[in-house]
Amino acid sequence: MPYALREALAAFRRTPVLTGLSSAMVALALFVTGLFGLATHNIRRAIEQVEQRVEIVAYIRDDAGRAEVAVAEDEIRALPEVLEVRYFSKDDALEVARRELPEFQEILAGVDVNPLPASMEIQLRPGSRTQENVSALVARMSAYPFVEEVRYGREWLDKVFLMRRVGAAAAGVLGSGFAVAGVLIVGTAVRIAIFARREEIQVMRLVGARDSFIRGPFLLEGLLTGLMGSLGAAALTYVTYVTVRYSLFNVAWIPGAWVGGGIAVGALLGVLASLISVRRYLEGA
Amino acid sequence: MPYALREALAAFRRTPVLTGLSSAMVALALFVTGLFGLATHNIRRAIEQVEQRVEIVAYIRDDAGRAEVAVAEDEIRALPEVLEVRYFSKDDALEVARRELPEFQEILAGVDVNPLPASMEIQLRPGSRTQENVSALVARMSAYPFVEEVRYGREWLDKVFLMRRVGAAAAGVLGSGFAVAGVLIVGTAVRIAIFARREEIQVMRLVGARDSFIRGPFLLEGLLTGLMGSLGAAALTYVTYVTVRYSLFNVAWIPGAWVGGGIAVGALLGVLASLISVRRYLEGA
Amino acid sequence: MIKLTNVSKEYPRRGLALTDVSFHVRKGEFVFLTGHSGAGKTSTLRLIHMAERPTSGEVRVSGFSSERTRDSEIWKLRRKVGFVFQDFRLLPHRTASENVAFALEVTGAPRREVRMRVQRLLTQVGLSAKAEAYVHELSGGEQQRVAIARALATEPLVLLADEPTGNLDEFATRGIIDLFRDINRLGMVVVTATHDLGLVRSYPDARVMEMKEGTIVYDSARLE
Amino acid sequence: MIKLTNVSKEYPRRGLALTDVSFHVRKGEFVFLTGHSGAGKTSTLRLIHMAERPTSGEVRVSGFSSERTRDSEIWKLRRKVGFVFQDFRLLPHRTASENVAFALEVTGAPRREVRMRVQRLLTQVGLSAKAEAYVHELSGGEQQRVAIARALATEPLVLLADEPTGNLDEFATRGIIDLFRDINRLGMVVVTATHDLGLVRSYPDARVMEMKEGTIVYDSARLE
Ligand SMILES: Nc1ncnc2c1ncn2[C@@H]1O[C@H](COP(=O)(O)OP(=O)(O)OP(=O)(O)O)[C@@H](O)[C@H]1O
Ligand SMILES: Nc1ncnc2c1ncn2[C@@H]1O[C@H](COP(=O)(O)OP(=O)(O)OP(=O)(O)O)[C@@H](O)[C@H]1O
Ligand SMILES: [Mg+2]
Ligand SMILES: [Mg+2]
Repeated sequence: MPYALREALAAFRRTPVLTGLSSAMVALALFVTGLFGLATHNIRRAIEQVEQRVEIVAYIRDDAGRAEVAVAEDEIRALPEVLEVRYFSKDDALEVARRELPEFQEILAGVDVNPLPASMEIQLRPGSRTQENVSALVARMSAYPFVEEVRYGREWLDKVFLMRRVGAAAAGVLGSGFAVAGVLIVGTAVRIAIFARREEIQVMRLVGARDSFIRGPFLLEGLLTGLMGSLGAAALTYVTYVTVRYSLFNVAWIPGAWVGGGIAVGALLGVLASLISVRRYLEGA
Repeated sequence: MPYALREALAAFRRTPVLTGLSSAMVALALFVTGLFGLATHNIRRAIEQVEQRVEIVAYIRDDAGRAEVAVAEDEIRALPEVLEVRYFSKDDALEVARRELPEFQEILAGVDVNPLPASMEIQLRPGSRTQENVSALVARMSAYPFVEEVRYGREWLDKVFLMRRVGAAAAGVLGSGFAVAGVLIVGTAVRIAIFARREEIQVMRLVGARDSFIRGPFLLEGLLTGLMGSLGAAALTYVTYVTVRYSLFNVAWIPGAWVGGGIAVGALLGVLASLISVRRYLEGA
Repeated sequence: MIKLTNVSKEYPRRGLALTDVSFHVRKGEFVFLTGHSGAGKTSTLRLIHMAERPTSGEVRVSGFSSERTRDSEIWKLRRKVGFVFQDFRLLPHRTASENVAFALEVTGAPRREVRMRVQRLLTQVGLSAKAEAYVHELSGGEQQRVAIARALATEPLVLLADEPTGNLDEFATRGIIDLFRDINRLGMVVVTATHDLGLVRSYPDARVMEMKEGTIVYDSARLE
Repeated sequence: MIKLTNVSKEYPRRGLALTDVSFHVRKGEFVFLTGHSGAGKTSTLRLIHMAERPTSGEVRVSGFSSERTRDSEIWKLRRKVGFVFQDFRLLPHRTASENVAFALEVTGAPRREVRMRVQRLLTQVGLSAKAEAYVHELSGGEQQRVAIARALATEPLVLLADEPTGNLDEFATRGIIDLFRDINRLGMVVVTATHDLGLVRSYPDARVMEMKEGTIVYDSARLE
């Protein structure tokens, strides 16, 4: 085993309190980020589910020919951003109205021609539910001569889009706040731990150690502290996830890439913080 | 100035790096909690705004006497949980329907008797918008002989209540996660700082200092570190709040009591962590 | 004043450091404790100071017994027993006078008195010029003298001095030991651990105890 | 080998610690540096070790000049100059042999060789039995001998020993100084700062330099 690694591992044996506390601190700092990741990921999923209901409804003139509508239906269905197109005849519409609008039942019963129009309902693909796509499709539909009016729940949809923007902004602000705080906490923890060992660093210099030789074990120690802390954070987050899932409500686990990224970041931070601190104490003595 | 305070202040002069890093750590840990508080408070406010729209609508028989309805209206208005009661006549209803349901315009135009019922809309007071209150009020309204049907947007309202529960649970889980992590980070930071001074503690004992005498300055130092950290956290949170408010979207500042509570908690934690650590090193030597 | 009865001390990984040590030092005595490096001098002094407890046997110091004194009461003993540590044990980041003052502040002495006493003590050990120097700004011998001044600060009944002149020149050494003698004449028991046999010889009326491998092999008081 | 030319050293808050010190120590010399506590012995050795830079004047050691050697190069000098620190400066939480081994590991010596050399060195200073004891488990004199073994580990060209026998008894002291003499005969320059005039007198062929208030007031080499 090379010297640096041997020494780095020995540090955990020599000052278990110090290295234990620092790893715990790293774990807690990243746990905060992990919790936030869990929350963000699930909020994002929830918004996506709401967005699924984005649909555009084109009301069709009573005098439109069924064939002409069917052609348009196929055209629309072929568009890359469209997920699904469904046709509702005038009878379908009456059925739905009867079921869903009981207060008009009497009126509708008393009328002998069906006053409701046929319609076409279009759903967009998950990645394509943007405001631009919706507007473009609405314009395209309106252009068909047999279309009387196009509706797409403008108000509601605008709210969903706003929600998405606010959500993204909030996640951005909170996320970067948490991330910065986490990074600084990790860095500070490692730096305090090295502060407690500054005299050792100075003795090493006095005995003829090159800076790179001294730095090696400390960097590795930072790496290990960061790594242990990140793994601890991942474990803590997972325990929280499982607890919430089985006792409160159904949440989804963070994507694996986030977890991996978080662990890598923790380890990297440990190294960086060590580097900064060790350099500081190498400049003395 | 008493000895303990003098010594505690001197610690900041003697080991500025150590005390600076610890305070910074406390600030960051509580900043995380502050950010979370900011988010929670604003989400809660948003849900409250949605809840404001909780209303119960009682449709009134066409054969009901206006006087009898007016009496009921006053009775309802007198209930403590009720904020407002508004009466809509049959004509008002027709007006609204014409405006808001264009696809039925033709039908409604063709009918010569107004098929829409009069109604009474009831809003609850902010604190009283619970599922129980709504159910009770619905039951009470249904009991009036002139009431044909009571509606209260059951589905939508259930969603709001669900949202509130989920929000509260999420805030609970995340909040306690963040709080626990914050508490532990603060504690660990102070403990590492005291670890770096454990030899000093032992020397003090060897020179004849009572434990309480040694503890005093360390507890005060913990208090000051916690206090400085909390104030730093409050400042960081406020800066974030101002930044978000002027560059992204309108958010509300956390209630003063939360801020005060957070600062008190930070200070208290500093003291507690010192207490635990100092005791630990007092047991040695 | 100090009485060790069949005291043994065993360290966890290292076996017996002291084996069956017994001696009695009475009020007013001036004792040199000698012996090779590793003989057990420091261990003996630490037992008297109750920084360690004996593995077996009893240590009694000025009414405190190692068997009955609770950890939380040891501070009372420490105020009666001054200790010049072999490795000084000064508080870092503090000045010479702050270090000496600390031993007095601990007892709740009023600040004015503390100031006066500290000044007098530093003058006695020849350091008045360095009162405001921080510990890391002092030479080895200067640090040692701060440690001596601190041990004397509370006017203890017993002074335990562990190699108190290892970093001092002959002249300063005589000054310090003469100071110890003077205070000893006022009643303070002094136990000085030292390797410096020349020093021991120059105080022929002092009691001398020699240790070897954790036992007392010679005690001039027992010959009388 | 060591040449100081008009060296002065001023500490920030404390004024001049050394004033216009000049001397030249040649290959093979054995030097005692004496002087009262605070005279400037440690300061002089630290300048030679380049742990401090002179405020004015030049220090030259084995081809390294205090004026030209960069901080990042000092490690090269340190491997040629062994230093026994007055306060030992051992690495805490490590055993005696780990401390000695460290000075060799630093140079990239193969592990087997390190092990063998460490064992030989500890035997030479009389500590082979304590090789696996942690620093805090060693007595004062034992720690000092670990520091000595470490300073000799790299077979330096120059040995700076600051009060290397302050915690050792007469017998151990002679053993250590004789060890220094033996290695000195093989070519190593030895500069020992000490207060122990008895020791100095017992090596009449050694060069003696005496310091007082930051200057060299006596140099036996200059009398010849
Ligand atoms: N904490 C400890 N753990 C284990 N062994 C110890 C401990 N302290 C001392 N020893 C051992 O006990 C023996 C006696 O040590 P002590 O410090 O009493 O010697 P000493 O007479 O003071 O020596 P010196 O003159 O070198 O200071 C030594 O062999 C030492 O290694
Ligand atoms: N870092 C420093 N800052 C300020 N003053 C210092 C510093 N180091 C040493 N001094 C002062 O310089 C003078 C010489 O110190 P030095 O350590 O060289 O003495 P010394 O001859 O080794 O004494 P001793 O025999 O007591 O070890 C002393 O008065 C000391 O207080
Ligand atoms: Mg000793
Ligand atoms: Mg010195």
